[in-house]
Amino acid sequence: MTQGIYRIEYNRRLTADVWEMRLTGDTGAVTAPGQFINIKLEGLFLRRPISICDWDGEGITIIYKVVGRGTAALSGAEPGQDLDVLCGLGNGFDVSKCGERTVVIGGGVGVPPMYGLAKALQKAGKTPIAVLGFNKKEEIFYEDQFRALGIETTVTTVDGSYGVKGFVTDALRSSYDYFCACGPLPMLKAVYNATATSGLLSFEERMGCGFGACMGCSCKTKYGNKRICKDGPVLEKEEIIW
Amino acid sequence: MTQGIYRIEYNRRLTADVWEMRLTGDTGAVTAPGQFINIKLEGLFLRRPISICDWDGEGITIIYKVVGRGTAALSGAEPGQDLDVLCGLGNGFDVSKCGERTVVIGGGVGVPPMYGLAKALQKAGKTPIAVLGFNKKEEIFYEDQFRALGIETTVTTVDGSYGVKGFVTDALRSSYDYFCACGPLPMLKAVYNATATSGLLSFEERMGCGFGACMGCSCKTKYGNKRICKDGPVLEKEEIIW
Amino acid sequence: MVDTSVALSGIRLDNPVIPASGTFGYGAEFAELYDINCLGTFSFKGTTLSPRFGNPTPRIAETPGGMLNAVGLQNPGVEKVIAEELPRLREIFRKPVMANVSGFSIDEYVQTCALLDKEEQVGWLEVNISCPNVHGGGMAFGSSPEAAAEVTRAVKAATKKPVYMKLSPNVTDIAAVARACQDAGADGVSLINTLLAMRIDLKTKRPLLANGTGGLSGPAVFPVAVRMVYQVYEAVDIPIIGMGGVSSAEDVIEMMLAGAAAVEVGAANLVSPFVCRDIIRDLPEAMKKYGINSLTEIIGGAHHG
Amino acid sequence: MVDTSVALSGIRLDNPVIPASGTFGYGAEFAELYDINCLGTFSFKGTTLSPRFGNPTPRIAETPGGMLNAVGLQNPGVEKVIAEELPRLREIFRKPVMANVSGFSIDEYVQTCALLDKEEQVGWLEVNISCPNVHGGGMAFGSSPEAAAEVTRAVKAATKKPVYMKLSPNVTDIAAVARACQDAGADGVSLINTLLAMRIDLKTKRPLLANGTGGLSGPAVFPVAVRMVYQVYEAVDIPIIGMGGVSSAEDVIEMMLAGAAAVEVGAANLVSPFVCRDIIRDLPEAMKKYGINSLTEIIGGAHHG
Ligand SMILES: Cc1cc2nc3c(=O)[nH]c(=O)nc-3n(C[C@H](O)[C@H](O)[C@H](O)COP(=O)(O)OP(=O)(O)OC[C@H]3O[C@@H](n4cnc5c(N)ncnc54)[C@H](O)[C@@H]3O)c2cc1C
Ligand SMILES: Cc1cc2nc3c(=O)[nH]c(=O)nc-3n(C[C@H](O)[C@H](O)[C@H](O)COP(=O)(O)OP(=O)(O)OC[C@H]3O[C@@H](n4cnc5c(N)ncnc54)[C@H](O)[C@@H]3O)c2cc1C
Ligand SMILES: Cc1cc2nc3c(=O)[nH]c(=O)nc-3n(C[C@H](O)[C@H](O)[C@H](O)COP(=O)(O)O)c2cc1C
Ligand SMILES: Cc1cc2nc3c(=O)[nH]c(=O)nc-3n(C[C@H](O)[C@H](O)[C@H](O)COP(=O)(O)O)c2cc1C
Ligand code: FES
Ligand code: FES
Repeated sequence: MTQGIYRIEYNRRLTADVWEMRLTGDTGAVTAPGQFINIKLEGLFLRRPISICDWDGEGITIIYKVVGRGTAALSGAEPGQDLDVLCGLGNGFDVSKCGERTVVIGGGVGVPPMYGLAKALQKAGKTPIAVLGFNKKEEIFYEDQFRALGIETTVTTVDGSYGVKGFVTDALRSSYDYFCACGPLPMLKAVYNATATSGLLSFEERMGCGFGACMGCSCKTKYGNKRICKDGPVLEKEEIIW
Repeated sequence: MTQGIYRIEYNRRLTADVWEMRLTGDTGAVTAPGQFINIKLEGLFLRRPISICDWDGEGITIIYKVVGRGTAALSGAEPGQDLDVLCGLGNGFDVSKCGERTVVIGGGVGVPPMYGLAKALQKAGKTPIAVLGFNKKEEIFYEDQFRALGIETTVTTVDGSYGVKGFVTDALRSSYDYFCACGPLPMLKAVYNATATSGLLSFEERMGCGFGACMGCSCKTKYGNKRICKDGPVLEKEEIIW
Repeated sequence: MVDTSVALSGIRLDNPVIPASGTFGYGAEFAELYDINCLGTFSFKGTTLSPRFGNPTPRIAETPGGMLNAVGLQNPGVEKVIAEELPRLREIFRKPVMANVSGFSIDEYVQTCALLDKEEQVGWLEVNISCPNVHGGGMAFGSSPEAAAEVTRAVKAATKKPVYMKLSPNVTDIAAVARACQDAGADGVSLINTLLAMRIDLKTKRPLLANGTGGLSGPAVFPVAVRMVYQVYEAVDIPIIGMGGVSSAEDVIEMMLAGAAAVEVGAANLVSPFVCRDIIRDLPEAMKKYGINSLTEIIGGAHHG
Repeated sequence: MVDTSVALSGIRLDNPVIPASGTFGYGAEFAELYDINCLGTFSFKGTTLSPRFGNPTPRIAETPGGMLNAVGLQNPGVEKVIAEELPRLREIFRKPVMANVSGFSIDEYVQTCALLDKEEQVGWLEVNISCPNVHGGGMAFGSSPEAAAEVTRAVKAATKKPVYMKLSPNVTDIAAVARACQDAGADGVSLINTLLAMRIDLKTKRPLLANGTGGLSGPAVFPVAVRMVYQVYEAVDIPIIGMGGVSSAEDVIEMMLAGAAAVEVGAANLVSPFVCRDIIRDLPEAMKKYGINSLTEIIGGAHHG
């Protein structure tokens, strides 16, 4: 983990309430897709954790949904502005555990980390496929970016206004040998139940620190107590107690 | 009093720690020189009271010294930035009470309101004279602006590095028929004791609201209890209990 | 159409928003800014039997997310309030007002309340047994259930108006004090007053306030206030007026979910003079956002289910 | 050259800056970030006789100028701390560490302290009788002078290490509790623990924390902490470790002027992981700014003159 000042390169709206932001700064601490950053915002005490969607030597892309004061403030930030960020938090997805044909499953703002993961899987010589779930057509983002990677991509919408009608689990048709998932808890549970293979799931929890110091985000697993922020956010399917 | 958003037109350093800021916005609530504004700053709870140095139909000039977190933040504010301001606070100097040859006495950051007062006295057809006190040459500001009004202006410095050596009271030589003073408490006391005429003195106090609601700034006078923020900051020499 | 009205001891308020005692004077300063008849009501400056200048200055200090005050109950005394302030108030406010009363002995509380009892304009008495800024009185009464009950009983015997006892947060068990007030006949309780606090001036190396300590209020205390309202709601059946750090329509809703039947807004008035008007304006939209049709229905809502 | 060193019960600290229990784990997370040997010492995560998972999540909430936590003393239990954490700590920290201990009965406190008493690396025991986040223990001991004295006496009998009793701010008279601890043999007192507080989620209309209430800490509580340290300083002659909202070198100085012999930094570590290192770096300049040559000399400075 590092603490640093990151400059906003752009901050643009993807859908009604989802934004994409590019931050320029040191990415040396990023070691795996699915890690996250923790952002300090003026006037708010706790930092706000947001997954790394994509990164390179110069900076980081994040995608966030406006849900409260912090994300609202973030959406109002201007290019050129500096943000105090803790970077490279969490374990992230272990690409070496993934199969040749891993399905990456994202739901809503669980989609962003799947993009960086898909790229990392390709880089490791694997052939990921993607299932991206949204509520409705207007809320879809990043489908084109996944397709641009040359990845087989299925989009689901709950109301059927685009792609496959239903949930991500309704689109797990192609054969796959491993899965990685990030999204709301009900989605993770459904994926957990619908998948036959091993896999990795990324969790959310309210955080005090984001780097393992406060025990604010603990959960019980079959392998013992874990801190979502440091020992997670990615857990193995086999260790989850459901 | 009005609450409004004011845009910073410029914010420039006058001396090592004194700044001049011009704010554009509604000045309809300003009724007299010596009134003040109360500025909201991000991350600080209480507003910061600063005297109006000068004003016209388009905006306000203030001069402030950096002494703590609020004034430090103010000095970092950029042109184009907006400030939430309560405008037109306090009674200000009653020009109609002043004599034909009123000496306006300012000490340090007590100088700014004297500038607006001098202009108002001239506008009312009177011939003010000015005594401006500073610690040393490097801390002097606004001497030229007073002279540009065509006003007889004496500058004092405690260390004698410029103008008359000593305190403002050492420069009360020209004849005058009334005085108005603003500056640190010891200066006000000295002026109170050194002057033979009637006069008006402007006071400072730590404020909760700045508009008379909280009783945070009360003082006892011969005319009864007064709130520095609403019944002051300007008091008559005759009512002061010293 | 959402319903923002609530009731306090049989008197209907258009909305639960009440400027808190000591931050709204006797209304005049705010009536210059907006029509204060939009308020549910307001609680006027803490009034005592005799006139008081209060503490020496500085009386105010800034703190992270809040402020300290050590005004020390400056007020013109109950007789002048009745003779001068209330007639002036009649011109600007046509609703029943909440009369905030302080004292240094039970007898003083009783005499002051008895005088205010005769004033038609007074809807409720809010009896402050929790002021941390005056020595030898105020907070001491609010620090033990027995003393609080004693004041309550004495005041109740002196007035027919509904009596709300204003409680101190500087206690181990505020619910016990509230229960004692209820058992002694209080019609309601008001909480919280300020938290006893201090700042030290690094330049002088002495306490910043002339009084040494002062009372902390503002957003910083909000979660403490919510907790105390929540605890008191479980302990009593009389209405609770909740306060402490409230600055937005959302805060009002949170306080009511905790158990407040109405909500006072204090320090926020000092830095945002239009805040109460704005909260009242924002309430209907905030209610819609959270699926609330009637504010009365959500009182104590966080306890159910 | 200014002198930042202070002493706690005969053990010299290079500076008064001590990360507070529960915000610094057993040091490992921060040792990855900077050399933690720059610290005066640190107080490790509240340790109990048996391992504890603590409360269900959510355990954390944001508040204006601060945060709530209801971790509920998650820790691996004293035996594992001694067997695994202390040997690991030896690799990264060569100073005496402060062992923070909690319990649910006097017997538990005693057993845990007796085990830690044997550890050379432990410089002081900080006995937490003030955790608001566990039921049937913790805070109850800190809520009355008698109970606090009882724990103190029992623990003192079980250890030769200096014992600092960590006090709860959720009491009417913290000075009385501190005095009772002193009279029962405590070598010092630590204050404040968190203020009992609550947030309610407007969406679910239920308390935000799974535990209902949580403990408020961070800058919001700073002036309450300063006041309590000031009051306790007048009541006792043993050293006080002051804490609550400290986030800067200036805050450290203010706490020491109020009466603290050393200062803990809690919540600030969570949002600014380098804050303790930075405070230690900034202290000499801040001391010069306010004309302070030796920190030891300013302890309780606000009381004189
Ligand atoms: C590891 C991790 C990765 C995340 N990645 C993303 C992402 O890529 N894109 C995205 O849109 N969101 C992501 N989230 C959720 C995001 O952190 C919250 O939406 C955000 O913190 C809300 O802040 P707010 O101030 O707008 O909301 P408020 O509700 O005002 O926040 C109040 C407090 O609750 C916390 N909080 C609220 N919702 C959540 C939540 N769902 N999870 C954790 N804490 C929460 C906030 O951090 C803050 O401390 C992630 C969360 C975690 C834990
Ligand atoms: C009516 C009035 C007019 C003023 N006009 C000017 C002016 O024209 N130029 C100028 O430089 N200064 C002026 N001051 C003083 C100015 O208000 C303070 O210097 C400023 O508030 C300090 O804020 P800070 O955050 O930098 O300092 P901090 O010390 O961090 O402030 C902490 C708190 O103390 C208050 N405070 C600190 N010093 C003073 C003070 N001297 N008077 C009142 N409150 C104080 C602050 O407002 C704040 O609430 C005036 C004060 C008053 C009351
Ligand atoms: C400047 C000031 C003066 C106050 N005076 C009184 C008072 O006279 N009587 C009283 O009962 N409470 C008084 N209070 C307490 C408030 O009414 C309220 O209980 C407290 O400030 C908490 O609310 P807040 O956080 O919204 O300010 C005063 C508070 C402030 C800030
Ligand atoms: C996440 C968290 C966990 C805590 N755990 C403990 C603990 O285990 N033992 C203890 O004595 N205090 C604990 N505390 C209290 C702190 O040590 C400290 O007393 C309090 O937070 C006030 O300091 P602060 O405002 O600097 O955080 C905890 C505080 C926080 C924020
Ligand atoms: S958030 Fe602090 S340990 Fe995970
Ligand atoms: S500052 Fe509030 S009355 Fe003067």
